[in-house]
Amino acid sequence: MNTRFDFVEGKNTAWCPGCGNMMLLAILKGALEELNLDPTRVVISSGIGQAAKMPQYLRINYFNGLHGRALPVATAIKAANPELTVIAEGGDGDMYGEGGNHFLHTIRRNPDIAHIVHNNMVYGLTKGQASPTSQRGFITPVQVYGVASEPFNPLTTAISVGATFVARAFVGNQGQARELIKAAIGHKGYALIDIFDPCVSFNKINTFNWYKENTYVIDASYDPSDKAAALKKGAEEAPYPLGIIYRQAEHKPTFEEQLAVYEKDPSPLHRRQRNSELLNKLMPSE
Amino acid sequence: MNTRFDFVEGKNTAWCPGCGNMMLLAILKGALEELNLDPTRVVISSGIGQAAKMPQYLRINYFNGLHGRALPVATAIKAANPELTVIAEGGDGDMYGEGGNHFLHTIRRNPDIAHIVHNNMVYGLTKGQASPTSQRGFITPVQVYGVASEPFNPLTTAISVGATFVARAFVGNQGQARELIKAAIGHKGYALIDIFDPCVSFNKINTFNWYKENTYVIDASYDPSDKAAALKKGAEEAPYPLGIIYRQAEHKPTFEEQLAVYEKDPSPLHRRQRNSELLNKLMPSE
Amino acid sequence: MLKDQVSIVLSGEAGQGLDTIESLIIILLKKSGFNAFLSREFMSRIRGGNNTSEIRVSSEKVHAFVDKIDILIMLSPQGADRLETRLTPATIIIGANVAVPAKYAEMGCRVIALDLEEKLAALGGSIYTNIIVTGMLTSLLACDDASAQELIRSRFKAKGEELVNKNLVALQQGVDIARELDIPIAIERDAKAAAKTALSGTEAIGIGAIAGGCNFIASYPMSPGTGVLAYLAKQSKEHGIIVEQAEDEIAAINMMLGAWYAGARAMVTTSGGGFALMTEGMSLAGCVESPAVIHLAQRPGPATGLPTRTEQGDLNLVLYAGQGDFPRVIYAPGKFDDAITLTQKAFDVADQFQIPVILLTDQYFLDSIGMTEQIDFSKSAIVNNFIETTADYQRYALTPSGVSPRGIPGYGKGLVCADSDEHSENGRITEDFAMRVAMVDKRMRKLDGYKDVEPELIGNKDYSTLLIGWGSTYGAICEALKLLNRDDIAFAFFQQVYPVPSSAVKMLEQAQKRIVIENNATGQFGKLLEMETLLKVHQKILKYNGMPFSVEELVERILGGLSS
Amino acid sequence: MLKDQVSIVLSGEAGQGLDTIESLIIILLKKSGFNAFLSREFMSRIRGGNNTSEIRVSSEKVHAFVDKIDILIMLSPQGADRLETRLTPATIIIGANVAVPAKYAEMGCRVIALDLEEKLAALGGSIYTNIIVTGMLTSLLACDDASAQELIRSRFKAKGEELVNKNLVALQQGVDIARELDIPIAIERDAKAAAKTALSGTEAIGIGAIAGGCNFIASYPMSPGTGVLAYLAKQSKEHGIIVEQAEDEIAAINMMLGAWYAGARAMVTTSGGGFALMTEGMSLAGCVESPAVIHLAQRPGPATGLPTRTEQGDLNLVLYAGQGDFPRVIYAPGKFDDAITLTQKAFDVADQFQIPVILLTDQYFLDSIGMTEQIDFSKSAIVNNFIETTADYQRYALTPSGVSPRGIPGYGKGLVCADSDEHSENGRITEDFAMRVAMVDKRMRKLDGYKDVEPELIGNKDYSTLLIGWGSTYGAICEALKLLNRDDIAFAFFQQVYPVPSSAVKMLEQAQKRIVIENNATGQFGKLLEMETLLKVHQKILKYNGMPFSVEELVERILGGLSS
Ligand SMILES: Cc1ncc(C[n+]2csc(CCOP(=O)(O)OP(=O)(O)O)c2C)c(N)n1
Ligand SMILES: Cc1ncc(C[n+]2csc(CCOP(=O)(O)OP(=O)(O)O)c2C)c(N)n1
Ligand code: SF4
Ligand code: SF4
Ligand SMILES: [Mg+2]
Ligand SMILES: [Mg+2]
Repeated sequence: MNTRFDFVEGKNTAWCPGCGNMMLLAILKGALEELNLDPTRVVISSGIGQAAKMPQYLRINYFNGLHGRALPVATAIKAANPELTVIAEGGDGDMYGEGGNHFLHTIRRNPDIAHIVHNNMVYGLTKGQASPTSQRGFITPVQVYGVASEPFNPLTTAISVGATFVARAFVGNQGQARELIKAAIGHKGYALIDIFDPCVSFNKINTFNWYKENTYVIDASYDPSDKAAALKKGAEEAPYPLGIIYRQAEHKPTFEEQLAVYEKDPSPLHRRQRNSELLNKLMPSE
Repeated sequence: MNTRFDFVEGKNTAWCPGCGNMMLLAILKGALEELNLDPTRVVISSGIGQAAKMPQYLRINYFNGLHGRALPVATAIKAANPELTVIAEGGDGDMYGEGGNHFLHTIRRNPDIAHIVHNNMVYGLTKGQASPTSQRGFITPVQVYGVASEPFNPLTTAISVGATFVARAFVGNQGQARELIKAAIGHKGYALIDIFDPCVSFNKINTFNWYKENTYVIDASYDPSDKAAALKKGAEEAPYPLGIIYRQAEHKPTFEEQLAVYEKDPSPLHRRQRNSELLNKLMPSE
Repeated sequence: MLKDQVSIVLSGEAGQGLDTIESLIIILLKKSGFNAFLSREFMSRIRGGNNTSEIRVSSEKVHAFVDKIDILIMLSPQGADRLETRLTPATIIIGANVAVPAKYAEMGCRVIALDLEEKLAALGGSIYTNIIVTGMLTSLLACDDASAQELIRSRFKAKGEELVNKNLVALQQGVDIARELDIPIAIERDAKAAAKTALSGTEAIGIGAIAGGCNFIASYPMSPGTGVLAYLAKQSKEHGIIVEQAEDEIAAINMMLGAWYAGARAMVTTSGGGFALMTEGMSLAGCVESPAVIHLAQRPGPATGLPTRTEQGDLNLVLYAGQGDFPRVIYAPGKFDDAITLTQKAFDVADQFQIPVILLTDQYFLDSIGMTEQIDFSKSAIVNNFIETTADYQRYALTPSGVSPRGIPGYGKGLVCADSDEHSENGRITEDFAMRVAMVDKRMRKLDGYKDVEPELIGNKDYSTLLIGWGSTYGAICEALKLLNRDDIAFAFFQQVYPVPSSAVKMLEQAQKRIVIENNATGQFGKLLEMETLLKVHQKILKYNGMPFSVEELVERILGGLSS
Repeated sequence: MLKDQVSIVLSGEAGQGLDTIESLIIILLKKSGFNAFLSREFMSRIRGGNNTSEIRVSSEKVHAFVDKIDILIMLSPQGADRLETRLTPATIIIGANVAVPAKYAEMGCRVIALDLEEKLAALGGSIYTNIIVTGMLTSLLACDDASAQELIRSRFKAKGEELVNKNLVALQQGVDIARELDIPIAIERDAKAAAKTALSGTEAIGIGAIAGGCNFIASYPMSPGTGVLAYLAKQSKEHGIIVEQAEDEIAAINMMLGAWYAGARAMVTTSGGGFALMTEGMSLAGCVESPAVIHLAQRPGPATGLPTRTEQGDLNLVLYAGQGDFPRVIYAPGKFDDAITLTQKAFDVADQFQIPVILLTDQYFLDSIGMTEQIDFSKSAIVNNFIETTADYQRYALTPSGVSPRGIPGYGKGLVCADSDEHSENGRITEDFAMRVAMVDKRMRKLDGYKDVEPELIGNKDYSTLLIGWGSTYGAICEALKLLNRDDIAFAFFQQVYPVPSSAVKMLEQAQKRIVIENNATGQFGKLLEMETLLKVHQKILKYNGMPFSVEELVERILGGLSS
């Protein structure tokens, strides 16, 4: 499918042949296209990692910043200009490891951004160390006797911290993944979508087939607005549920909606002028 | 009560008269005393803040490090010498704000440490800004129009991330608080105890009386080993439950238990010797 | 008779509300047409301990801390011995309902022990002590009674008529008490003083930021940098500023960069330890070529150090923070009007050259209050340097100046691709060796077009000895120079500490003896000058106990150095 | 006939397994008694792109990268044009089942296009190309056939008999192919080479750490620093090392400090961006007076920069990282045996003086493989500097040396109170001004007792021109110096870059012309020398495109500089 987000120069990606990111690139382009967005009005804030290279291969605005720091950047972009569609994107290491603190506090703020995390259960770019989502026993050049820590569950954590949209996708289920990304972008407020996305080079355990065999699509009868049920659903392991795990029924005020600067004037900061008269009053002579 | 942990020189604390930390000091001393611990074999790793000053007023070993960083320090101390009793202590800003990422990943590691967090819903030492646990609408010199973010719930978050002991105490309920601290220290593995602890100078909303009126002691019939129930219990607000919210029934291997270095030899690192013979083999001549 | 100037020290505990007295008396002094300067030192605690404030009133402009205490007003018995070395037999000590240690009388001081018990009981408690003392100061310093009453009224208005009246009574009691004490002070008024604004260093930075068009601040609280965050929060609605308390300093600097990227004018405020955590973010600003304004309020390190004290120990830190080479500018204002204009300029320079600009202040500077000339900001417009992009926009277009026109997303037809990896002109990752070199060279030449804020030379132009200072030591060195009254000595004051301004070499070369004066342990700026000029600094006058230099101390140490 | 030395370059894609060839051939060369040096450059990707490895074999010791390519073996058609400038008409180009661009033949190169299709099909796939090439190298370089077979056997043993045999066949095919090519190479063997160890810079740091008693490492992966973490992980059980991947670099450095506090000997490994996040932790080490060993593997910045390339751009960063003043030591080894001994020493110095010690390496250094003299570690015992505490133990006892005996918790009767706030001798918070000064002075004088690792002078003692280098440029500068063959030029090599060693001034003073050679954009070490010696550096030879200096390039640029 040709989309207005195709970046021709970047046809040749730095990803390995067969990498899940390639599928995700197509899925994301499709979602953006179907949402009918204007590339010049969308920004991707990404970190560093294979996942975080995503915007390099899109015709889109981006801020490709530091490993782990895409969320604060995205929050500020959306706050400074609420007219933009803002996506934060990166890997499991990027977002849950180095960036774990921002993960918690961005959820608490609830900016209107979509948060796309490529979860390959490994550090791809740095050649195969464990990530926070790596499973117990996973052997790597650093975890030579296997991972000993509890794998991080981004879904239940996000729900516990107050996220109002939490979903899980798998690049092998393209249609659903595209719809979930669309729903996440459409959601008013912070929306997490954790996407299973195999790394063919460094994760020989959690392969495409492994994900295929260890996931299932959530039944249509499931009510994602039931928080207690969502916490249970999100905690399920092998098979992992795919779909919207939690979506709060009521709207929760977003970060931008609560900013005093937009109370009377919705225009983004860059269209505003300093008020010299008010400023002069800060130096009263009496 | 006189205890072997009394630090005479430090009788005069830097805390405000009426500060909850004063009560907590007494409670902690009582708990340590009743556990019959040897002060030279206990270490407190603390951050920076009013809460984090705690070890200054105890006859105890301490590493009073950086704001937000007590947990990695504590983890390493326990790992390097599992014979020590290790406590990490600090405030809600210290542990859930600046130190939020360590909070998540320390739980995943499950070192055998007790984690004591003084929760006064405010930044005391820096004079009254909002903390992650400050309630919506709380007005401060920085949050001039009131806190707009969702308050952080350390209890459900810790459970979601895999903690096996999670408790909430209130300094106004001294007996229970002491018992909970004892239980946390006694627990094999990471144990969180979040303690309501009023700041008389900067939190005029969540006062001693407020906490008193907005908390209740969990009924003895409650089964803390039921995770789903614990997630519900931990999510309760005003009145907040006091007691053990969650305690996993089965033992979960601790960080130290899984370290290869202790497989055959339990002695702490400082009693070991470099093996020159093995070392020479790292430079083979053929 | 105290004629040219007087130094009054208030000594109390944290939580006693010295700041109430301070904030009232400083405005009162200004309204009454006096030059005044107030400096504060306090312990890292919220209640108790011993804090002091020094109020200097002078017929001439004054902007420095002195050791000498003419009048000591004790509001608490705590820590009086800390002040002992600053007392002389001429010192008058007033115990405001506090017993003054006997030894002070023995030292020859005039001791006045006021028993306020009855008065306070009648008024309704010891909190009225502050207003009684304010009344005493009003009278002692010959301030306007009417202005004082006016001030009390507006301060307590919100709390109701009864409280206003009680405080007016307390004020009058203080006035009456002081009148009977017969303490002769006769400072001349300065016609210009009344037209000035009384403000603190913190407020100066805050006003400068708003003047610079700041409309976004993200920060994590850390003394002594938090004040600027609170000031901007207070002004946020009126001036349209987004104020966010970040979860940590890393988030703060990344938010700032995101905000600039999206078209805001953003800053962070912090202290050394917080800035340390921003080190990687500094480098990010360097690579993505983002404007950035960073206020670093120094306090003594290393690590947590002395959280509420003062030092100039973080110059080296900001000079080189961030992996790799990239340009930056560092300002260190010495007086409050400069703090305003330099902060404003910081935004412009950051925006124009797309670089981080750092403002270095310290606890002493921020917590002092002084009189500042008014500024008419309508004369300095904000020029937003971003452009409307065209479809073929390239964020990192190679230009002769090294500066590429800065687009922002959503304004124009182009894409704005900011990249922390090495990139080509369009912002996409590259590993091309030639492009890498071109990008490094581009970034490094950006400052070629920057015009230095040259050092100020104070004193005789025919100097052979040159005192060198930067930042908050300005006032004390100026005053010491005046007292030294020698025409072989001058003072070179650097408010731009990096890059070392172009005229520095000449200024330094002329001197046979170069003396740096710094509030740190190693003479960091002296070292920088030596590196950049290869001219030796002959002597260092350093102080690092957490307190600022006093004027007297400087006079003594400069003289001591000259004779050695 | 290539007699003294030959430079063979392998060119392939990421994921093709060049490292298989590298690791086999380097051991084979060593076993066969050759001096060899292998250096690598690669793109930031896991598959595809173009990576190359240069294998130099020489009759004399060799430790540098050269531009010149005698034999180019292409394993992929990708990126061949990147190498064009390094080819001469004398270059032999072998396409290993890859079409060689026609223009190379036109340039006069001898082009050998090998069609391996059939062989590979028979063997079972293209993965055997690597072993065929290894066989070719075995023959070309006149290595021991038997040793080669032996190596193949042990390498593939675990994968079963069949695979061993197939690989042996592939090896032999390579040997046969090369024999027929008639490429005359006749490097002399070096009797000493066979007794050496072939190891990489990464392994050298790892071995040095274990030699220094390292039993704890916490780090977050970051190229090119991760290798040391992986090396210690591999050795962890045998050598009793706790290895933990931290959630971020901040956790890593705090874990390291916690580990030292509890009696471990700990380190971190990282790169510039990761170190940036450790800045506050550095200051913490300074204040709590903890030993700390930090390995910083440099790569080009700012920010993410060029993640897999090389640079020496983080010297300034480590020099001043951390708020406030406190002492530190920085080493930058230039060859692998020094890397081992300096890393070992880093632990001892850190422990003895209770300071952070930084090891500065870079991608080029770490990823290169060379031959190193064996070291007998039984001769250097570990001295743990902690003491058994008594009941009245004071962690920060003021001593003439500034170093206080270091206790650890749980060993002895005392309490060990480490404090990041300013503290008194027992480690409790203080705001006492005199104690503050005493503690700053104590910390700052600790290095008075430290003995510098003096710079090495290479070349004629009567030099008038002095080349100055540090870290990984060592080998290339040495070789360039030799080629220049002039007795007016010498080379001062600094492996201790900070503090600037005491003998530097003298060494620098003697020269009329001082030339720094640095793999960065601004000449950071040159600046440091100027600051510390006030002696001007006359010229800078800098490179910052992400590649190391080649020997030829240095010769040319040094000569160019001399004539200017
Ligand atoms: C501060 C910092 N630390 C470490 C790195 C090195 N680094 C780059 S990507 C990465 C992890 C990649 O894993 P993940 O985020 O899961 O992305 P993936 O490559 O698997 O898609 C790391 C550790 C860095 N760039 N910056
Ligand atoms: C890196 C860093 N950032 C900020 C600070 C300033 N700081 C000291 S304590 C504190 C917060 C105190 O709040 P909390 O942790 O809740 O402890 P409390 O004082 O309320 O007990 C802050 C922000 C610091 N010391 N270091
Ligand atoms: S290493 Fe893994 S994540 Fe990275 S590009 Fe290759 S397959 Fe994808
Ligand atoms: S400010 Fe609050 S937390 Fe701090 S000592 Fe005072 S009452 Fe306690
Ligand atoms: Mg990953
Ligand atoms: Mg708190």
